[in-house]
Amino acid sequence: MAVTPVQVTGTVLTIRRVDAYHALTVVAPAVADRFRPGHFVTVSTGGPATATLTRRAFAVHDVKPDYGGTVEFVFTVRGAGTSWLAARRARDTLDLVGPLGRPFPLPRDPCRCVLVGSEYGSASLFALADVLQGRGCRIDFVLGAASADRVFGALRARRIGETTTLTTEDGSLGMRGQVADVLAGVIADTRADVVYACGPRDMLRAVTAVAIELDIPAQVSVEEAMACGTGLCMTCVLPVIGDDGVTRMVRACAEGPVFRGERVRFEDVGTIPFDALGAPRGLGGMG
Amino acid sequence: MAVTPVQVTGTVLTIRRVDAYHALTVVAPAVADRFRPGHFVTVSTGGPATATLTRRAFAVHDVKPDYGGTVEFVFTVRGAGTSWLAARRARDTLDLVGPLGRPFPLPRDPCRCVLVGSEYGSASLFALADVLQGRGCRIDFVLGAASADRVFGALRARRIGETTTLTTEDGSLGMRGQVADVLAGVIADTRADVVYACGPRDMLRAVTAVAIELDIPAQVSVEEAMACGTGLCMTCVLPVIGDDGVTRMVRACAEGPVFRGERVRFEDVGTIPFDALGAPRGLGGMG
Amino acid sequence: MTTTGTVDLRAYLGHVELPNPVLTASGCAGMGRELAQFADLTRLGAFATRSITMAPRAGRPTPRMAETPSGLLNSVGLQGPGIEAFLEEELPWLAGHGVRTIVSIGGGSVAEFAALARRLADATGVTAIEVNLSCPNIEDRGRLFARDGSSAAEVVAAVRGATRYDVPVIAKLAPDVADVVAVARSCVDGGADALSMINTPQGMAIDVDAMRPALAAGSGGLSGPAVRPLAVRCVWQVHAALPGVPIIGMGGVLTGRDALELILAGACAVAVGTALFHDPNACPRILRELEDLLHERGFDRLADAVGLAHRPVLRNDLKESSL
Amino acid sequence: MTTTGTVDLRAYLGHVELPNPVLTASGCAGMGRELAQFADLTRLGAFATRSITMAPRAGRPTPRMAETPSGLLNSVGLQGPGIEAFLEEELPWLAGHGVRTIVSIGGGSVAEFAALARRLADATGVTAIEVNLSCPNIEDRGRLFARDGSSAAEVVAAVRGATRYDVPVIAKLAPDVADVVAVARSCVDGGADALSMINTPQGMAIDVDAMRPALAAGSGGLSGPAVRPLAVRCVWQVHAALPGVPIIGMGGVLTGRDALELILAGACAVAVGTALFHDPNACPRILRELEDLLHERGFDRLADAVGLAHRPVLRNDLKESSL
Ligand SMILES: Cc1cc2nc3c(=O)[nH]c(=O)nc-3n(C[C@H](O)[C@H](O)[C@H](O)COP(=O)(O)OP(=O)(O)OC[C@H]3O[C@@H](n4cnc5c(N)ncnc54)[C@H](O)[C@@H]3O)c2cc1C
Ligand SMILES: Cc1cc2nc3c(=O)[nH]c(=O)nc-3n(C[C@H](O)[C@H](O)[C@H](O)COP(=O)(O)OP(=O)(O)OC[C@H]3O[C@@H](n4cnc5c(N)ncnc54)[C@H](O)[C@@H]3O)c2cc1C
Ligand SMILES: Cc1cc2nc3c(=O)[nH]c(=O)nc-3n(C[C@H](O)[C@H](O)[C@H](O)COP(=O)(O)O)c2cc1C
Ligand SMILES: Cc1cc2nc3c(=O)[nH]c(=O)nc-3n(C[C@H](O)[C@H](O)[C@H](O)COP(=O)(O)O)c2cc1C
Ligand code: FES
Ligand code: FES
Repeated sequence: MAVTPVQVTGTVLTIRRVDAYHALTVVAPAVADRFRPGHFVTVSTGGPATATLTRRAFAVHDVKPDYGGTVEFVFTVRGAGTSWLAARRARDTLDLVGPLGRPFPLPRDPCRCVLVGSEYGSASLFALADVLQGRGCRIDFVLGAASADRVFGALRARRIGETTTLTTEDGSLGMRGQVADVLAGVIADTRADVVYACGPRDMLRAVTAVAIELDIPAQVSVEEAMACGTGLCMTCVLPVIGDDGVTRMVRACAEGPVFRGERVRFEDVGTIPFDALGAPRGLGGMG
Repeated sequence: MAVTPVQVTGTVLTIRRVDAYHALTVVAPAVADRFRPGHFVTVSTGGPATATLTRRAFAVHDVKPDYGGTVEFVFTVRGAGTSWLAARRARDTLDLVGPLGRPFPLPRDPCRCVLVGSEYGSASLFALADVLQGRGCRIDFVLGAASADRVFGALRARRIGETTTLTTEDGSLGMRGQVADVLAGVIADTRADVVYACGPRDMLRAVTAVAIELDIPAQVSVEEAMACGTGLCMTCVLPVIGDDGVTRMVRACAEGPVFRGERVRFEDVGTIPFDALGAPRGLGGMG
Repeated sequence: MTTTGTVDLRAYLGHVELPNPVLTASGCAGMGRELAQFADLTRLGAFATRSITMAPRAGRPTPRMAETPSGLLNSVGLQGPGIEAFLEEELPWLAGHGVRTIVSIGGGSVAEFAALARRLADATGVTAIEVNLSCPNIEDRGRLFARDGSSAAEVVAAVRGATRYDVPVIAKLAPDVADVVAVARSCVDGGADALSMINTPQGMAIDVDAMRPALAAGSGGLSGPAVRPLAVRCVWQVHAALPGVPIIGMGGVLTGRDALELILAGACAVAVGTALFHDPNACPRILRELEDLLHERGFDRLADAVGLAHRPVLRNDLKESSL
Repeated sequence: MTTTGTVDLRAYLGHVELPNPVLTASGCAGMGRELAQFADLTRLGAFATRSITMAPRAGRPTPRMAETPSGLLNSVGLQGPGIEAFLEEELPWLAGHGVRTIVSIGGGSVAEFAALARRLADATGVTAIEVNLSCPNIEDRGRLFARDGSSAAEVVAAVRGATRYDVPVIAKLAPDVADVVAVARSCVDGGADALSMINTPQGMAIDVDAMRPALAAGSGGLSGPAVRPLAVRCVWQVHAALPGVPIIGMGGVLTGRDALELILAGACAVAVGTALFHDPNACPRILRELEDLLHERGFDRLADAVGLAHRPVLRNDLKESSL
């Protein structure tokens, strides 16, 4: 199932503003070749002698065959690493590792899919939509954000999707509110078989709740703070219920980032649930 | 005597290769205004979130009136900081502090001056030569380096100086050997009144020895590892004999970098001479 | 007395009120004159001198510094002209310019520390005395006072005894001990009015070209942002154990955010050291940034932010902070 | 057995010969399979497992990591499936792939460490056992074994006693103690065949937006280049005091130069931790760089470089190094 990731030094082809975001395209054939929708990449930031050692993770937005294979991701500037990234220019080089993580699982047979994205989380849905459409699936989009300039990919969604529903918290585009508020209606209208979602944790929790309510599966792509992205460090864990019913602290980067929504114990993220495998008994802590 | 240094964010005007060196010109009117020959500047390297905290010191090569005032320095790539600097491009910004240090003292009356430079040390001699010529002094140059591509400023020296003597250790340009080897001859030929020198420590020591031998003063500009360049940290000290005959550990950045050669105890750099003020007595060390 | 007005930035070291919490760290701001070229020293919360010793000291041989990732190793070795010259030339200059001055002192024995304090007792212009406990105790085979609670307490008691009641005595601690809280407690029991932390932990670098230690002295003190996590941890632990004791936090403060980090951990004032080498204008900039950050977070008074990260975690906060 | 041929890179941990000195650091290389995607594990000097505990452990809550300048704070808390699952699934995989494996163990009491060692005694594929002394001693109010020479020695003695004579026992030390040499000496007296250092000193970061500790656990271990000067200092001090004891140096090694720094200070092997998060190909790269550096400096054998920076300073060297 898992593809083998590679580490490459890619050349930046373009970097451009897209509303509130930056979209960076880098030449990386070996990563593009192995890509499946839902994969992410990590980049090293700060250049040689960097003080920001941990790699930054970004969902892959698009791969294209140009120059042997390019990878594009879309990002928002948050701290030191993304500020540095935003200052890259064409022809600069970038140290890239990928593709990483468990991609979105695909349905065997054609079915009706609602793709839900919030903020830059929408970015990883378009490659998925292409593959799903190739398999004869019907696609409907629900995209949202805090404000109009933070809704990513609305135009492309309108081109691909049967329907596209937009939400903003300030009402500057589409419906006022959050994606989960409109989701039940979309699922009902489209008689959807499955939901795919990518966005902040609270959004994924709400989307999962709607899917559970309407009794369809949700495949959600989580975003947890990651120090390595490659499964080495064990910092990105969250409580997930296994096939055997046992809750384990599993790695978002290796076992995820895509999980079955109902398996993720969203309420308990940030804790060790008392019934998780290896949860502390009593007060003795170690290490 | 001392000018007040300023900290400015300057825009890089040009950066170009000059033989083995890089010459970087930055717009910094407030620094250019205050400049006197022998001053140096320090730059912050690595950008925001840098891991290389200490500023890098460079002798000022030239100031020009363009754009309100520009400052140029010439450097060789050594480690992380200078590698970063070499990757700057026109329109990048640079955090600059200067002018710093004690400049070259100027003779009151016209006299005959030999200016001796080794490697990039030559860079700080040309602004000095201009001022000395303005005061009616005769200028002769002795410039040297390990190899031809590392001799800085030979053409300009030929234009300005009455004579210019070049040396290289590999014999690829001028005489084979070091600047000090030919200095006695040049001083004798030109009947020089004073020597000005800038370069590595061993070269300054040898130049000073020649000047002492021939009984003329030498003004030497030293290069010691500096953590601040502004007199705060006390890391750049070397043993220098004061007017009162007492040896003190004085700061190369604040009391120097230009010293009377015969006052610098070159043999004892890297030690605390037993007769220095405050030298440890016996074995008790502290702090 | 605040800089731009909206937040009450006053900080208190025992009885002494400082107009703002941004100080210089001992040994990192020269004699004052050098820094005065860049920043108005009277706008500092206070200026800390390098550690003053009894006799003149030439310090250690060079190289005295090595850059390390996000850090700096130094082995200056308390170079300075000794207390007499300090009292004759440097302190009067600072006092004459209206600079609030924390005099740091360094000695090799309890008696020497006490003598330094006595010599300072009738000097004008001493806002507080900081006891640099990272000095080797010549009576204990060179073990640092900071590594041994009981001799640290003895030094503090001796200095406290020799110092005027209205001049606070600050004990300066190092992080490379097994239990910084125990040392802090000893110092407070010994009479310290405030604590400052951290002094530099001992580190080392090898020059792989010369294949020798990069510093002539072998090892040196590590400072700069690299050590900030150690400083935050020390401030946090000591504030948790001794919430009533004023703490001057230091170690790798480069920005207002870094200063706020130490304040939220429990420091009531913050000192800036290595950052001054990188940016001689660091102190006023950090103060400005800190004030803005406090203002943005709705604080009227700096004092309300001190130690705030210790407040009990509510389920709600967890959610908030996880966004 | 060297990589590209010109320098004899063999390293020795007691009786065990390793083909080269570049190892992974415990807890930083997963179970092996993850890293094997990038680098051939059989080309490592050795692979160190995360610290294996008796029972399965879920570890600490998240956030478990915070980036700091040139460093990383972590509070993973020894998450793992426990020794039984390790022996059933992980060790056989490593052994089956021909990976030289250093098994790190973590316990809360002397008895637990001993039990872990006994459980490993008849397992195949254990090249050495590393005792993670940065575990809280539940019988001493949670004081870390690494902070207390005598309980560290007890643990080491118990593990040594339960382990086959031909499997070296390595004691892993932490830098945040008053006297690392004293702890090292206790461990060697307790029977340690080798020492590894440094484990992560305790640090902390505050999230100034949430105004809370950045890690759910409060404090965490600081790793990465930020701590390298502490690692070099510990290796230097311990090698000076115990020149015959093999040391595995670790702490902030990112490049061959960093590895050489620890080797010149006295380490005979070097482990790579946090660098693997930054560059999953770090180990083979570092080995290549190290070999080139040794070759450039005229070494035929790695062993000749170990501790070389300790050689007495001659006047001539001083001049050389000042160029
Ligand atoms: C699987 C995955 C996919 C992602 N995809 C995208 C994307 O497509 N577009 C986008 O803009 N962002 C994405 N993120 C978030 C992105 O990784 C962070 O915004 C980025 O790491 C912040 O780095 P910084 O240097 O700007 O912030 P800093 O605050 O300086 O980062 C400090 C440290 O915290 C980590 N960190 C901080 N915020 C986050 C976060 N939200 N998630 C994970 N790690 C964090 C950083 O990686 C770094 O280690 C993704 C995260 C994950 C885990
Ligand atoms: C007064 C003065 C004037 C100088 N003028 C010039 C000049 O005109 N052109 C030029 O190329 N170089 C000059 N230098 C040397 C220059 O400062 C160093 O080459 C530079 O700092 C090396 O930085 P790095 O990051 O490349 O090396 P690194 O080895 O990474 O530097 C590490 C640390 O050591 C210090 N350092 C390393 N080498 C030297 C050195 N030779 N002198 C002082 N500090 C050092 C750095 O400042 C830094 O703090 C001058 C130095 C001084 C003190
Ligand atoms: C060059 C230098 C000299 C120092 N001298 C002293 C000193 O004389 N007395 C003292 O108590 N601390 C001294 N320190 C320690 C600093 O005051 C401060 O505690 C430490 O550097 C951590 O803060 P920073 O990271 O902001 O520099 C010195 C630090 C440096 C870098
Ligand atoms: C995420 C993480 C997990 C770690 N887990 C362990 C562990 O289980 N056992 C152990 O002895 N050390 C552990 N360490 C410490 C490392 O083995 C190493 O001693 C330390 O990180 C310093 O090396 P570095 O700077 O190369 O990472 C861990 C370090 C990190 C960063
Ligand atoms: S980020 Fe390191 S294991 Fe997931
Ligand atoms: S470099 Fe800091 S005092 Fe000279």
